[in-house]
Amino acid sequence: MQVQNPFPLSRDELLTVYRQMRTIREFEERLHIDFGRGDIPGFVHLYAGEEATAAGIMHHLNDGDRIASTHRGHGHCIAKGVDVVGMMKEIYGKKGGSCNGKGGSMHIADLSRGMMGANGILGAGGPLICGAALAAKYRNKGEVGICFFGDGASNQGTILESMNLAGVWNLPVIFVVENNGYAESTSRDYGTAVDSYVDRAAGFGLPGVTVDGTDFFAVHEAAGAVIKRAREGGGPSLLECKMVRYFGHFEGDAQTYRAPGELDDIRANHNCLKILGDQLTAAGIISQSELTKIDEEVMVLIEHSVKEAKAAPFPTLADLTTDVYINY
Amino acid sequence: MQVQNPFPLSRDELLTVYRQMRTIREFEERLHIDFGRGDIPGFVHLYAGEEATAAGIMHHLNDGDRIASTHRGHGHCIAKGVDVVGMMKEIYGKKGGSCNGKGGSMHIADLSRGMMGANGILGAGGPLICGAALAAKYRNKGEVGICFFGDGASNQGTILESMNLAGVWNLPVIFVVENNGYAESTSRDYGTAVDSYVDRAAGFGLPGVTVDGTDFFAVHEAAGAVIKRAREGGGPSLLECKMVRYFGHFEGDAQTYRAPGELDDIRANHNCLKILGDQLTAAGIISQSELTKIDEEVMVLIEHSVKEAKAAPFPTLADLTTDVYINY
Amino acid sequence: MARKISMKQAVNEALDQAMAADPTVICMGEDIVGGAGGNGEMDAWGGVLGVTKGLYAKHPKQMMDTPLSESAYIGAAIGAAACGMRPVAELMFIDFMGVCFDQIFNQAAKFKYMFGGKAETPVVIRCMVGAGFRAAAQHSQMLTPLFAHIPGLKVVCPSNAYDTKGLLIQSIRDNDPVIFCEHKNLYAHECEVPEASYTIPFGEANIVREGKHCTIVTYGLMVHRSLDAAAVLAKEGVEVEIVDLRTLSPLDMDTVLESVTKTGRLVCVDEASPRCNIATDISAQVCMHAFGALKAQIEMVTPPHTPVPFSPVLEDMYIPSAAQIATAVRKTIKGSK
Amino acid sequence: MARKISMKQAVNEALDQAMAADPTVICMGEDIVGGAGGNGEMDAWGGVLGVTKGLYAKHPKQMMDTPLSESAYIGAAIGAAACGMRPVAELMFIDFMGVCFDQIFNQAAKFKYMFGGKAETPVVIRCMVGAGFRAAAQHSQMLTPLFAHIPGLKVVCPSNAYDTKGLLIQSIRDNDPVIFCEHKNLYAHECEVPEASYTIPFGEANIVREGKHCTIVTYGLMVHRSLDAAAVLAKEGVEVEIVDLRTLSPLDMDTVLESVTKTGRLVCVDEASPRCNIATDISAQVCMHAFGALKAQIEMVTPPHTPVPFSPVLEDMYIPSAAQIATAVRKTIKGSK
Ligand SMILES: Cc1ncc(C[n+]2csc(CCOP(=O)(O)OP(=O)(O)O)c2C)c(N)n1
Ligand SMILES: Cc1ncc(C[n+]2csc(CCOP(=O)(O)OP(=O)(O)O)c2C)c(N)n1
Ligand SMILES: [Mg+2]
Ligand SMILES: [Mg+2]
Repeated sequence: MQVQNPFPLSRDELLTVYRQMRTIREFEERLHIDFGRGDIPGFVHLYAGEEATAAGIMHHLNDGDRIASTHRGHGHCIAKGVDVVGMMKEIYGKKGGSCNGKGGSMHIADLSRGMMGANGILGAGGPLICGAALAAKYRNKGEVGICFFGDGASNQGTILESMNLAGVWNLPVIFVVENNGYAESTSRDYGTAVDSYVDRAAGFGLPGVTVDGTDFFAVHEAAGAVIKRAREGGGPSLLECKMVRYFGHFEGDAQTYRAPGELDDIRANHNCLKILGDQLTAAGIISQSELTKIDEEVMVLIEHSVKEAKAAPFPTLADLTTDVYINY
Repeated sequence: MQVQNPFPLSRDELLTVYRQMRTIREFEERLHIDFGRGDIPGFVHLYAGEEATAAGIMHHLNDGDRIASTHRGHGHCIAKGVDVVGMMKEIYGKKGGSCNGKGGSMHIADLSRGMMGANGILGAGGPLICGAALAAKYRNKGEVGICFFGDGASNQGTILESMNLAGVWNLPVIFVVENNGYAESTSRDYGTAVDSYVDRAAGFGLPGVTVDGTDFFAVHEAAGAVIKRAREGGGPSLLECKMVRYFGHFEGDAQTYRAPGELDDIRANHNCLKILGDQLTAAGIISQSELTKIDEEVMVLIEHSVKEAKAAPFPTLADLTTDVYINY
Repeated sequence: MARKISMKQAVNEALDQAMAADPTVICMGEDIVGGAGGNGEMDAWGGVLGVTKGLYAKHPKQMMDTPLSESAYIGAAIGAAACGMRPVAELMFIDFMGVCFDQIFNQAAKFKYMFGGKAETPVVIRCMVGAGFRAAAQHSQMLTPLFAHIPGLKVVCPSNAYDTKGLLIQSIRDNDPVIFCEHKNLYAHECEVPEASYTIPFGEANIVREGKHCTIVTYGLMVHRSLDAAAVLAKEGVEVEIVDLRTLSPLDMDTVLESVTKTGRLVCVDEASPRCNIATDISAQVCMHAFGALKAQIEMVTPPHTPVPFSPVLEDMYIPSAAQIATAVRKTIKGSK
Repeated sequence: MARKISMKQAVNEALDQAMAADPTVICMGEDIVGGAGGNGEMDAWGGVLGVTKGLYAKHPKQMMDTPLSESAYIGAAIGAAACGMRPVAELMFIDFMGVCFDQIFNQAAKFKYMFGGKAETPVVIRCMVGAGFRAAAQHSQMLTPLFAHIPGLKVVCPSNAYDTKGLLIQSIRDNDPVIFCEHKNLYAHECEVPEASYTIPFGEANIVREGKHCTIVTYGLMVHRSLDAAAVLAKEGVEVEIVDLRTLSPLDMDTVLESVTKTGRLVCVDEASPRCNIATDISAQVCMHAFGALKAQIEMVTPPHTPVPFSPVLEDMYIPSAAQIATAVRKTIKGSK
């Protein structure tokens, strides 16, 4: 018996999306473990819990569409098609990593996939994506730019100025607020003086919409509309995705600022992967065993990436002083 | 026969306000002439045409209330009680000027009068006034801070961040947009992506109100309400004053970006001094001859200030290296 | 004074004592308390590395968390300073100066001069500096030269817990704007520190090791690398004198010149990028004012002219090492006029 | 090439020719066109001092006015550069760098390195520098050292119209981020400039006067003050060699070292504040790499460690004068080992 697909994506696409979200999840869960073991140097900010937003938006994009990411960039990278093994090598500081070990977790980029870089400076992606969108306007092929930023970063002057600039120049940019309720340990409600990001957007003449960022289909639909609008010359808009973060702000954060039980509730009731899996199986178009098979394949991929990362050589003295300039 | 005073200010206060506005006007008209003669060095931005806003707001303030001003600061200074002779000397770069000749037109300050400085950096006053207001909160005497900025500067990150900060800390700050329609030669409508500053304010959770900045009584009333609110702990708000600028962006600007006839219309129909004078005489509480007498006295004061400024000595080599640090 | 505490604790204690002594001292920064607006613990963080932990409990009115808007709150600290407060604002990493530099260098630094002397801006801006934390290009910079360049600013960069406490209390009492640089790789470093409040004056360098063959001028973490180098050199019979500048603006050139006059040789060690840095500054001033005393070329030891790399192996090569410093000393000792 | 044009015209012509040659070259800045959104003339300003006047008429699609948001549009220029354009963004006065420095030093400058070599950011940031315009403390700074300090940036500061045109076209064609500094007090200065497009390579200093007794190393307006000093000194029998650096990063140390090796004496002249500036940089490098050639101390001539004062009399005392330069030369000539 043929089951009707109630979703706006084909069965294959749905499997791909699920795989992508699971890949992000496993990538992050694994980093969490390996960081705890002391294998991983530096500051590491994990995207686990927020996968539906990256996947829901990136499903609409091609390599010619640019994204500017944040300090919490692994999910954006994977959803934008950056090679997972290269990423893992990068996080381990190895040669052959996405940035040859020079950037690390906070600076993974792949311009060939339209990924303009994770960024260690809050809000810095706002101006940069305006530039990408301006270039797109000159090329006139309907490409768009997406600027990701957190609820905390929403109060950086760069983001605010960029919303105005995007309006003034009518740029094909989507400002995506990833509202996970916290900036480090500080509640969103403390740091942001306005309740609704839709009002914030209106202050710059931008249409805004809020969605449940843990619901892939909600994000996918809302993003589809604003991206279509931007591609057609309708200009910038803002998309707020309400979401949850599974791990601490960075690895090592004990999260004592959360209410008792908050994390348990998040993992039990706001697990975007489980939500998607349930939606797919409930509709009867994908079976649990198919999902489990994907889960297993992803585990293999992540295990492989860690092995590769550990085996890869470190950069050498010769690498220290290259890549500063194109010529000098 | 006793005439009823229909205004919220006493007759004496009204005379003082008129004198203040006339002083600003004559100060600026005179600078315009003297700049044309080559007497005055540097960049000079004149406030003529915008007097009602400075006067309408400053009438509510005491020395303990702080203002942060702009590059176009002469009017704010005079309305806040800064000595006119000291100002003129400063603009001439002379010893005994408000800043002993070290600051010039763009940096006149008098902290003893709560005037925290004209500022050569657009938007820089936003953060500074938040600090002044924070200090006021600690002192707990009901003092407020006023941040002046232009329609152009309204798009600086510093101003935008400050609106949010003022909201987060519930600071007694009024953000005053002096909307004269232009930033240098660029129309407000080009540079600011939102139509209404009330919407802009709402984007930061701030109440906002727009008034005719050329009508002293309109400004006075609106400012009174938001200042009272701030004094009583009600927090920040935004006040947009729509106004006109008589002279070029700075002296030397030919204003070819204006529509033909625009300036004539401004001077004929949007002259805030004439509007105030007409309101006062029409109400019958002050006669035209009284106003004319004030006009004449102001002329004498300005003439005097110019004479003093020209006669004052220049600073000397010894002054060059003082006042950098308190001790070093 | 047998008590040893870490540099991290020294910062905490200095802030604690300064706030206790003066209610106009207020601290502000991102998550310097932590947990604001939430339903969990307050004081949940005490700063990103826990440096200010516990201060909120003692001084709840003087500890303020901020939105993530450095321009606004650093500028607010400056504005409050001009209105009678003594704010200590934390710029988490000095690398973030790019989003708020105007308030520091065009406002705070210039008020007094622009206003003809009629302003005081007693603000302190605390920030973490330096490499070695595997924090990559945007969280590992030294950047002290950018601030030392600016007239009107004072710049402090201590190398140990004792200096940290005394210099931070002095910074807070000082009436000029101060950039207070804390090396994140020295936070754990311990030494003896008096419990009572004390100050160390600005512009007084510290000779941390006496010697007669060569002077090393440095500051911050590089003091320790230089000491390591000196220990190696001593075995070769080379006695190095090490000057820890402590404050980079004002600068104690008297001590530097005196030492170079004695030793005749100079190595300047700076963790900042090589161009227009503190090392070039000291070299140039010595070459101008004590040229006659120089027996050989002045050597500089700095990182290469590159951003700070992430990979631990690269970062370790990036940061000047004791070996590089020792090599530089040997070079100038071999050198002659 | 008998045609003389001003430095202002040279900038205009370079932009004109670069835009004509390459449609990916776009210019953006505040009022660089002027009149946008209004009912009067378009192209009403052509920049605050009229430097870009007329370019809009010729290249309407390549000339963009911006809101007053330096972070946003300078950053947009950088982002566009990373996506295939060659933007030339105008930061009206270099003094405004404080509101947008992050985009320049943490983004543009570091992309290539942080991303492991896989990025190009061919952006040019044009800005006015320098004192003498009676524009006071926030519109008169040099600030070149702050940019030269940063690995990943190139910094150019021409002293005449010929160099301006060639270096600006080179800056636009260059694939790294370039800070292009135009001295506002040189805009009116004229010299012979070819009409056709040409480039001057980076890292090649120019010997603007040959001499054998002392080398002066400088750039920008100070080249002219140094020439004036040289003319006075020549009457005293002192022949000065003047090296105009032209690009501050990269730096042509070969030419500097060669000249100092020949003359044995060095004066560094810099209009930037004295601490950690270009003068200290050159002095230190010479003292390290050509110590043996030095016959006397290196002198530096800079303004005092103060903000730029407004009053014309003070500002004139602030800016290094030909007399001060001549005095410095005489001092080093009298000096000895
Ligand atoms: C300009 C700047 N200020 C401060 C920081 C330090 N910092 C890094 S992440 C972070 C919190 C960000 O919160 P949010 O924007 O909500 O993103 P989330 O971490 O929740 O994804 C802070 C304060 C920074 N990296 N850059
Ligand atoms: C950060 C910064 N950018 C640019 C400038 C140059 N500038 C000075 S005034 C001005 C226009 C300001 O327009 P607006 O804010 O509307 O004030 P108005 O001049 O109309 O009073 C500009 C661009 C500056 N001083 N500071
Ligand atoms: Mg968040
Ligand atoms: Mg305006």
